[in-house]
Parts: sequence; C-alpha cells; structure tokens
Amino acid sequence: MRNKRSATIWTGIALVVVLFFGWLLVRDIGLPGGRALTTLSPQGPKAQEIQNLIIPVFLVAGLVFVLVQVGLVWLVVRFRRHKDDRDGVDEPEQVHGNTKLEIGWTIVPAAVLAVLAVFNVQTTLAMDNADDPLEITVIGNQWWWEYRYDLEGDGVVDIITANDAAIPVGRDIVFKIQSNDVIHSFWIPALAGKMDAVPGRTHQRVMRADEPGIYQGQCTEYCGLSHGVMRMQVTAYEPDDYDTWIEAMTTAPAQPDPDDELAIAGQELFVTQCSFCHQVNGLDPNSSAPFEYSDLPDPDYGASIDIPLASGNAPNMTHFMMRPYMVGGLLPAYEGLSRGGGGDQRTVAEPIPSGTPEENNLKQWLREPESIKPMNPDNNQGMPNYNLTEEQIEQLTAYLLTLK
Amino acid sequence: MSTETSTTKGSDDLEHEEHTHGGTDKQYFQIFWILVVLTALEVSTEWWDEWFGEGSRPIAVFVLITLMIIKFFLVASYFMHLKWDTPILKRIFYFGMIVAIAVYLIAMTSMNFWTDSGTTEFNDPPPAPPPVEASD
Amino acid sequence: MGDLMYEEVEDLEFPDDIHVTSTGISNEKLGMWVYLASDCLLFGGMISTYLIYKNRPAQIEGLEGGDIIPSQFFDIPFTSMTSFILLMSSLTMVLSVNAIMRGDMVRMRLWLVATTVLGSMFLAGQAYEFTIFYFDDGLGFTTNVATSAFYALTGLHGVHVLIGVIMLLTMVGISYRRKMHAEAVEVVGLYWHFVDIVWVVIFTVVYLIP
Amino acid sequence: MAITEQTPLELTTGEDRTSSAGDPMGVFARPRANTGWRSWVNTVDHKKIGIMYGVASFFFFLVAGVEALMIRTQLAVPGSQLLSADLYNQVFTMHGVTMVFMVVMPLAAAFANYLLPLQIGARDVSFPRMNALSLWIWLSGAIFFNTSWFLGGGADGGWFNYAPNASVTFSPGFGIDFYAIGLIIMGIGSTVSAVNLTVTVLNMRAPGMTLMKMPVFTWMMFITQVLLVFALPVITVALLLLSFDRIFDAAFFDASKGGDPFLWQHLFWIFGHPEVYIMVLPAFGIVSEVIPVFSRKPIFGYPFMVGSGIAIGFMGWGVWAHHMFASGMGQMSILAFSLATLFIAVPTGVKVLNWLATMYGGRLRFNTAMLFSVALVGMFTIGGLSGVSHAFAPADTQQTDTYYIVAHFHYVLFGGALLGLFSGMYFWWPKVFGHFLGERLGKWHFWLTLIGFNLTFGPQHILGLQGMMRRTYTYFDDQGFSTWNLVSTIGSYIIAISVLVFMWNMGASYRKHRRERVDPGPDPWDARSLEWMVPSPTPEHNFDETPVVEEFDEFWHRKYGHDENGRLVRIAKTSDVAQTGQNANVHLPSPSYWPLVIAISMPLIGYGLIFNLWWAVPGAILLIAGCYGWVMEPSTDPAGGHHHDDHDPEAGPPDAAVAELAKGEDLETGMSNGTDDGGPESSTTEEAPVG
Repeated sequence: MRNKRSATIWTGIALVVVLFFGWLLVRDIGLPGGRALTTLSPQGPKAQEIQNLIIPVFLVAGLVFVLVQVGLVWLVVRFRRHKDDRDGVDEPEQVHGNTKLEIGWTIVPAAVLAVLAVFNVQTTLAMDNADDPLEITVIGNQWWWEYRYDLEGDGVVDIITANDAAIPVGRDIVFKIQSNDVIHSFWIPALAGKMDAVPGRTHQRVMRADEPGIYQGQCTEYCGLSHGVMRMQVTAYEPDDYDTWIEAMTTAPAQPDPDDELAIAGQELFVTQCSFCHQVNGLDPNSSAPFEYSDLPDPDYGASIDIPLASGNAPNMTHFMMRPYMVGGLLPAYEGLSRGGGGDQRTVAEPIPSGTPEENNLKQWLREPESIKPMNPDNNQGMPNYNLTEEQIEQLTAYLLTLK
Repeated sequence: MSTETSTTKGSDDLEHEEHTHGGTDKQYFQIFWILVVLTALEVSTEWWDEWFGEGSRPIAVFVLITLMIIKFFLVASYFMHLKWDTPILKRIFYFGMIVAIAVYLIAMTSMNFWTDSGTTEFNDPPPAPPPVEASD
Repeated sequence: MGDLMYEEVEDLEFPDDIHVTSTGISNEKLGMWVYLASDCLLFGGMISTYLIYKNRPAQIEGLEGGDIIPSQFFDIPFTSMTSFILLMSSLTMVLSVNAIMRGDMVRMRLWLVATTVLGSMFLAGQAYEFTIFYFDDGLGFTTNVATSAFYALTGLHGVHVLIGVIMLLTMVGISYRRKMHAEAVEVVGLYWHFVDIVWVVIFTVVYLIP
Repeated sequence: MAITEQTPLELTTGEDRTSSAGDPMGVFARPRANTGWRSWVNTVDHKKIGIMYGVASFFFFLVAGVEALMIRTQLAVPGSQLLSADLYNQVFTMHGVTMVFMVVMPLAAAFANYLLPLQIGARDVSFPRMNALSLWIWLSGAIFFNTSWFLGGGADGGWFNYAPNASVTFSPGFGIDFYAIGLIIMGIGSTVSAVNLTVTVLNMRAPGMTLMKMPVFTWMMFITQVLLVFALPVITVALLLLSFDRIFDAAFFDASKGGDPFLWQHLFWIFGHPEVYIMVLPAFGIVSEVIPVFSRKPIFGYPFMVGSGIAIGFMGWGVWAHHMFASGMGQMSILAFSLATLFIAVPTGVKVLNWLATMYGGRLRFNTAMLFSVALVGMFTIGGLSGVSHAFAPADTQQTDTYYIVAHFHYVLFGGALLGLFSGMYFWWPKVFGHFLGERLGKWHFWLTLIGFNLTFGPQHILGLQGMMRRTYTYFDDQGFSTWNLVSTIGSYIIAISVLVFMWNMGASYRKHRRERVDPGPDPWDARSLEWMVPSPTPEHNFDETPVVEEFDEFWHRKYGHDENGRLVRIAKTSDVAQTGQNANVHLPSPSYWPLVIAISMPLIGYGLIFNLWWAVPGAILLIAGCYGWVMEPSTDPAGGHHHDDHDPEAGPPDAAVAELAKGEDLETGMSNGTDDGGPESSTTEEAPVG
C-alpha cells in the first residue's frame, strides 16, 4: 500500500517534469525571432500546409509520450519490490498475456495512424500544386547556388544570378532544381520543404511567399567540405519592386567611372584574373579595353573555359552588388545584415540595395578565401587564393562595388 | 551428421521417406531433355521477328519470362532436390528469392524503369569531370 | 517464416540419438541454402543495375560512349551454346551426386570431372565473348554505364562459376585422399546448380530480352 | 555416425598419437593450446569468440566515443575553429560508420555468439570454425577501415556515403576506398556469422525446444540474423559498384555518363533500413529477457512479442525509401513508402506496451540491468514517436537532414540499442565472467548515462526544428543555435564520464573478484532461460548433458510450479536443477588457426586494391593457402588422436558428446564447399559460403 501512495506522488512529479520540459521545448521552437531557419514559423502556403499536418501529429505523439513516460514512472514506483518480500512466497500473479488486450493495442494505434495517413496523403499530393507559376532554374554547385531566369519562356536565359533568388510576393514559384556536381538540397524552411538537387535530374519544389522579405536557406544534403556553410536566400519583393529588380538585372551594368582609376584597374584585373571562372556578361578573358558589357548572360560560359572544373562554373558577377549576401550566401554584402541571417530581416528587401557595402568582408574574401569558407581549389572545388597584393585587392573591390 | 549416408543411423529411421533424395539417373535425363527443349524454344524467339513480324515481340517477352520461370523451378526442384527435401529449405530459398524480386522491382519502379528506361528529365550533362590524377 | 519447421520439430519428439539436428537437415546443407538465398539478393542487385542501365547511354544525347550498348553485339547462337553447356554441367553434377549416393566413387569422380570440364568450357566461352566485345566491338569496361554493368554482372557470375570449378576440382582431389560424404558432394552441387539457375535468369533477361 | 565402443575420454588421451607423424597432412595438424593468448587466437569456442567480439567492439566504442566528443566539442560554441571542416567531415563519418558497423552490430554479435547456443541448449554454434572466421574477418576489416586515419585520412562522405560525392572526382583521398573495401570485408564476416547463427538456431536446438519455446532474445537474434543474411548482399552490390567506380574508373554513379546517383541511394537504403532493425532488435531481445526476470513474471504476450518482431523484420524491407523523401523520387513512391512507414510503428508500439504489461503487477527489483532496460522502454519510445513524425513525407521534407533526425536516431540507437546492450552486460556479466559488476558504480553509470544521454540528444530535437542542419561543421552565433548546442556538448561529456565509470566498474569488480572469489552460482538472478542452468562462468562444454525442453522458460518451470490456487511456488532448489559443469567427457571441437590466416589475407588484398595491386599478391596467396589449410585440416583432434577420415565417422563418443563430435565433422563437409569460396583474390568481394 505504501507503493500506491508514493506511486501517485511520483507520477505527479513525473507529469510535472515532463510537462515542464515539453513547455520548454514548445516555448523555444515557438520563437522565430533570431532563428532564420526555423521550420515552425511558416511564411508561405506550402510551409503552412506542412505545419498543419505536423502539429496534430506532434500533439498525438506528445500525448503518447506523456502517457508512456508517466505510466512508466507509475509502474516503477507502484510495483517495486519491498524489502520484506520473500521470493517464492510473495510472488506476483503469473500473467502470460491477454489476447484481447493485445489485439486492442495493435488495432487502436493502427486506426489512429490510418486517420493521420489520410491527411498525409492529402498534404503530399498538394505539395506540387502550382497556379500560374513562375519557373526559376536552380543549379547546385560546390558550394553555391545558381539561379537562371527565362522570363519569356523562349529558351533564352535572361538572368543568371547566384545564391540570392528574387521572387515576387504572392505568386507560385516553381524551382527547377538541378545540380552540376554532387547532390545538394535546396531548402527555404519558411517557404517549403527541402528538395535534393541531383546531377542528371531535374526536380521541382513549389513555394510562395506571402510577405516580402529575405528568407534564409541552407543546403541540407551533405555535399563535401563546405556543406556546413552553403547558404542561400530567397528574397521576396512586392510585384512592383520585383519588376524593378528584373529591369535592373536585364540591363548591362554601367561602366566604371573613367575617373575612378582604382575601379578601372580593378576591371582590368578582373578580366585577366577572375574572368576565367566568373562571368560578367559580355566580358571574357580574351576581351580587351574598352570593355563592353552585355545585357544577356552566356549560359555556357563555364563550358567554354579550358579549365577542368569539378564543380562547374563560378557565380555570375554581373550584378554582384544587387545581392544582399555574397560568398555563397554566407557574408552580408551590406551593413545591417547579419552573417547568420539572424534577427527578423524580412523587412530588408530593397530591389536595388542602397545601404553601405561591407567592403571588409569582400576584401577579406579576396585576401584569404579559405579563411571564410573551407575549399579545395587544388581539386577545382572552390576559389583559389591568388595571393593578391593589398593594392590589387583595393582595385578589385572598387571595381566589384560598381557592379550593380 | 544426420546425413543420409548409410552410416547415419539416427536420421535413417527418422526421415527416410521425405529425405530419400532425388530421382533416378533416368529421371534426371528426362528433366535435362525438357530443359534443352525449353532452351531451344527460348533461343528461337530471337527469330520470331522475322517469322511472325514485329508484333510478336511482346508475346516473345512473355514466353521468355514464362520459360525462364519454368526452367528455374525445374532445376531448383529436381536437380537441387527441393522437391524431395524438407520444406524448410524451400521456404528459406524462396523467401530470399521473393524478397529479392520484390525489393528490386520496387526500386526499379521507383527509378521509373518501366516508363522510360530509368531516365527522368535529364538536364544537360554537366561539364566533363577533370582527368583524375589525385588518386590512382 | 515464423512457423518454419515448427511441425518438423514436433515430429521429432525426443529422438534417442540427439545428434540429429532439430530440422533433420544437416548444418552444411541448411547453411548452403541460407547462403544461396542470400546470394539471390546479390545477383538481384546486379541484374537490376544492368536492367536500369542497359539502354541508358544511348537514350541521352551527348554522353561519352553514349550510342554503344552491349546488347547490339550479342551473339545469340554462341551464347546459347555456352548456356547449353552450363545446363549440361548441371546434369553431370546431379549424376555425380547420384553416383556417390550409390557409393560409386569412380562414377562420381568421372561425373565431377565432366562437370568441371563443362564449367571450364563455359568460362572459356565467356572469356572468348569478352575478348570479341572488347577488341572487335570496342566495348570496354569503362566505355559507359551499360557496358560496365554488363561486365560487372556477367563477371560476377563468371567468378561464381570459377569458384565452383575450383570447388569441384578440390572435391575430386579430396576424393583420392578420403572417403567422401555424399552430402559434401550434394552441397557443392547445390552451389553449382544455383550458379546455373542464375545463368538461366541472366541468359533470358540480359541476352534474349533486348 | 556410428557409435563405437570408444569413449571420448579414450579419444582425448590420444591413444593413437603416434600416427600424427605418419599423417600425410601433418602440416595441417590442429593447434592445441588451451591457455595463454594462443588459446584465444586459435579458439573456435563460441564463448571465447563472443567475449572477443565484446572486447573489440568496446574498444571501437571508445574510438567512436572520442570521435563523438570531437564533434560535440567543435559544436559547443558557434564558429569554433577546433577542427577544420575537412577533419570534421572525416570525424563524423568515421563516428557513424564505427558506431554502426564496429560497435552496435558486433556488440550484438557478442551477445548472440555467447548466448544463442546456451539459450537453445546447444554445445556450440553449428560451424565453430566459421564462427572464428567471422570474428577475425570482421576484426581485420574494422582495423583495416580505421587504419585509414594513418594513411591519408578517414572517409569523408557521411556514413551513407551518397554518390557522386563519394566519387574520386569529389573525394580524391583514400578514405572512401577504405570505406568501400572495409565494409565489404566486414560484410563478408557478418554474412558468415549470420549464416552460421541462422543455421544454429534452426538446427541446434535442444530436444523439445520448438521455435515457439525459444526465449525472446533468441527469437530477436534469429530475426536479426535472417535480416543480415538478406540485407548484406545488397550493400555489397552497392559497395562493389562504388569500388568499380573509384578503383577501375567505371561510372555507375556518374550522371555525365548516364549513371544514376539514385541507384546508390536505393541500394544503400534497401540495406540501410533493415540495418536499423538489425541494430535494435537484439536490444529488444535483451530487454525482453531482463524485464521478466526482475519482474518475476513471464513476458507478457509471448506470441505477440515474437510476432511483432517478425513483423518488424518483414516490414523493414518495405520502407527503405523513407530516407529519400526529399531526394526527388516520384510522388507515388513517396506516398507508398510514407504509408508503409507509418504502419511499421504498430508492431514497435506493441512491444513497448507488452513490456509495460510485463511490469504491471510484477515485483520489480531495480538493479542496474533492470534500470537500463526500463530506461530503454522510455527512451526508445521517444525515438519511436519522433520516427512517426517523419513518416509523414511532407513533414519529413522539413525535418530530414536536420538535427531532429540526429536526435531521432540517437534515441533509437543509443536509447534503444546501447541501453539494451548495457543492460545485457550487467545481466549476463556473472554468467560470462563469474562475478558481478558492482551495483553501486553500476547505478552511477546508469544515472550518468541517462542524464547525459538526454542532455545530449534531447536538445537536438529543438535544434533540428529550429533548422540546424546535420553534418555541419559549424554554425554562427546569430543563428540562435548556441544555447542548446552547449547543453548538448555538456551532456556528451557526462556520457563520457559515465563510460569511464563503467570502465572503472569493470576493473574494480574484477579486482574485487581477484581478492575474494564469490561464486555467483549458476543462477544469481533467479532467472528463466537455459543459460542459467550451467555454472558461472560457463564451462567450456556448456551443458553436462543436453537439457530436454518441455516448456517456454524451461529453467524457471523446473524451479517453480503452481499450488492448487494457481499461486507460484518453488518446487525445486536451484542447486538441484542446475548443472555442475563437472562432466569432462565432452568432446569439443578443436581449435584452428586457419580462420585467422584467411582473415589476415583480406586487408592485405584491400591495401593492394587501394595502393598497388601487387601488394594484393601476398594476400591472395595467403587466402588460397588459408582456404586449403582449412580443408585439409583434420577434423577434430590435434595430434591426430583418432586419425580416421573426418568424413568417415567411424569413431564417435556416445550420448551427449555425440553432438559435439558431429559438429567437428560438419566442419569437414562444410569446409569442402567453404574453402573454395575464398579462392582467388577477386572472389573476396562477394560473400561466398565460407565453410
């Protein structure tokens, strides 16, 4: 009888403890602020549907969890052996089983799961629905993402950009996901689930943003050395802003100011040093001053280069400073953005950024790329360190900052 | 142990009927000739296109699969003694076979084998990988 | 497989001779069958790999070695011949088992040698086929995925045959030194027949169904 | 085998010793050391092999544990520079592979080897030499795999090693070659062991022990072995294709040549999912032994326990692609696998409820073994529930490859498998070593493990849902992952301390045992199954005479009966029903060194394939020599005690010993087919029936 009372007490304590930790968990995951990648703060319909599916599942699972843990504690306390129990005398009843009970607890969970399975089917089938979608091709590379926009659907690639995809608010977007080297996974948790980018295949993921803002993402399929810092962003603009962005991206960038000697020198340096891998529309290693930009990117740029690339091409730099982030979505390109994407940045979404560039980030990247992102340029994975002088870094930076 | 040789006393009395192995040489020859005929039939499908026209292709595939299964079971049942041995062996072996068939058919289906020979939409092949020197 | 040999065990009751195994089957034979069941999944994997890849390079433009597929070059009459030889070796194998079960060591040895010879002929045929593919038709192991899968599958089978041949030869050798257990021959025979039925499947699925 | 007038005693005295000189196969005489390291190296005794499995896998447990600490230390604070990304990737890959293939699987194999024959009332496994072979092959493969640390770095592709990241192009080091070949070698060992144990359970049961009278542990182990038999060839195919890609320039997974990375994923997970059950079912078996003993009640719903085990094993074959919900398979595939996955939760749930029902109404005695088992029930439930939550495919696209998954499978594999294995260690320690593990330190061990484990992996649920991805070498302070990561790291160090406590416990209890020997007796826990019938530690010949089984929980029923009211009463003293281990007249299988020879050849061939094919030559020669040595070796006694042809059983001891001798002979015939499988070096790559 002692057992009975202490069983109640301890079960109560267990219940409190379990509920406390449950609350801790729920409280913590319920705070989107500062957690740009959280899966539980959906911002678009697809992510919302997933949320609607998983919350009941979590509730059912939570109930079972509480029942089992609390029940276990109750059993442990209630039926523990007394010191004065004698073996062979105070023996429990030898129960071998109870078929009805066992069939019951086979069927009941199965039935509960069957009900949940219906919602599972519905949600799964709804994931690919898209209404008048905008198609954007995403290509995974070690360790950055390329986006290609074919605006008229005529097979001509109009915009090539990297790491930061711009989308209009309120429209379904179909991301056509491909890979150039290994398997990556494209994931913007606030907007939709992830989808692998598999070489040789094209997969799709539908998403829509309901509010403008920068949505953070992360490659989630292990893809080698720098997998951990392979980031991406999707920036959602109001439709007008989006048109502005398109306009800017489909125009060739302005030439550097002829008085800006630094930038002019940087441009030259870029052509001789960088343009083997990085495309600025119209420039190539064989071109010479006066340089001419083009308003159309060359989608085969990488293929024409005579360097064997394990990881395909390098990011298109034509409108480099249009992107809020650089270096594979890792470093902020403008002040006020955070490196980890923390904070509520969904308000920062200007079609043409006007903030103060983070020059130091860029310079550090040019000086020692491997200090920011682990790479293996010897195996053509990632950007080599060209041992640029400080002067050259100044020049290149000045030039790159003009690319808007 | 427990082998069916004459020295094995125990097993002899115990399982003599079900454990008496196999057929006679003559039976095996008969099975063999059946197998030969079936194989000949199988090989003949190679020319069915010429004889019966293109339309016979699906039938030929069906016939081939059927003959293959028959041959498989003939060899397994007679030459491998499954017909005579205790059913445990049959169950183990066919269990493995069925698992193999089921699992791989599902995998192949999932890889779109039946619809377009395994390819989904292929995007442009990526640039050729570099000649590899790093490791031999 | 829950009830596997439930009933058999009941039948046994309590045999006075306790060395009788629970199922009444010797360990070696049961072990061999378990292994063969496992091998089904090995060959199943290889065959599916080949099936998935067999036409693939030809269907995708611009792939290196893309328009070559092994099935263009199959010489059906020749392969039928080697298949027939392997089938025949199954017959000689089973005759050998029958011989030793009668206690006829001489015939057993004879049929074993015959099996070995037929198995070697099959291997020789396969080697010949490979050389034709390689030198005349330009099908290298690394030409494309279809050829790789073809060589991997038939090569794996060939290795099995080779191991079988070695086993049979060892068997013949041992038979001069020791008395043979009929079951030892039978167990090796099981392996040999399995290799044969795998070829029955490969011959149909790979060679005859294009 | 005919029974002659010779007794086994006469045989072992070596009445015919002179003949060994004249034996034409004298070079193949069997080793005879009974003591010292030789007796371990040559042994074919399932108990010694089990212990060696345990020791070796505990060593690798420490290795993998250090790797785990490196991972957690790196992730303790944001932006840590402790490990480079490259090293980190190697460390987590090696941690995963080591834990799966070199800790949990072989630790379960240790229990299986030691206990299966005892629980079914057998003298040994069906193929004792093959048993030794499987141990040594596994061990040489494991060592081979881990030497990659010293030969250019470990594998860095993740334990799942997805193509094409595993190709030479993207991983030019040797690590993944070691992964592929090492796993093939270990796979051969595991296949040998699985075939052996499957046959053992089917064939070697004591008279009267029908399948439905076998202990639950034996059942779960049996299902595990059957799963292994069918799952290992699938990974072997995948690894062969990978090796062809890496070593011989094939392109099975190279999309630019038409290869398909999905093929790897399918093959890997067809193996990989049953593998999960291979790792966790043994622990379920252990718990199903421990809970009834310390509840003093029979297992609740034995047929349901067995049936759900079979159902789990069977359904485990139809759910593999739930690891691929985000990989871009077609929607129909996703749906089918998602639904199948949901319902595999049912038999698992049945098990949990049956354990609870076993405890209900019992008289629970909480020593360390029981504590670990009860903890397993609670912790595994958490893992199971989080598992259900990603059976929902759309939800899984949010959760997969985040720390939520990491938390999930650690709750399954640590909270399930490892807690169960610890429980088994405390439970069977007296049976194996003849002394108890200390209870006081054991309780410390338990509580530290439980707290550390929950601190480590509990927060990872939260981290995962917050979006922290798996396999990341770092994170940033403004991502909001810092707090829980620190907690997790602290937890991992508590686990480390608990392992130290456990090691201290092992040492301390051994020293105590050395000081004053206290015989735990054959049946220290008043337990239920046959292994408790023999003295502790188990004598070399296991049973003096083979028990004849009439009921499930045979040993218990020999001790206890029911009075007229149906109450449990003791009907016999343990000392009356237990055996004394005094029967010296049992003929045991002779030791052999050929398993070791064959096993050593495999890594040599592996190094040859990786570095220079010529190096494979000595390996191949050793392999062939080993195989022929195996065949030629006389079947039983060293010194050619009875130099009858092994195939010709003219001499055989009567009674109980017959089975033993019979086994010796099995080897003979088994060997003739097994031999050959080793054959030429090329054949190492596929598992052949090593005799």
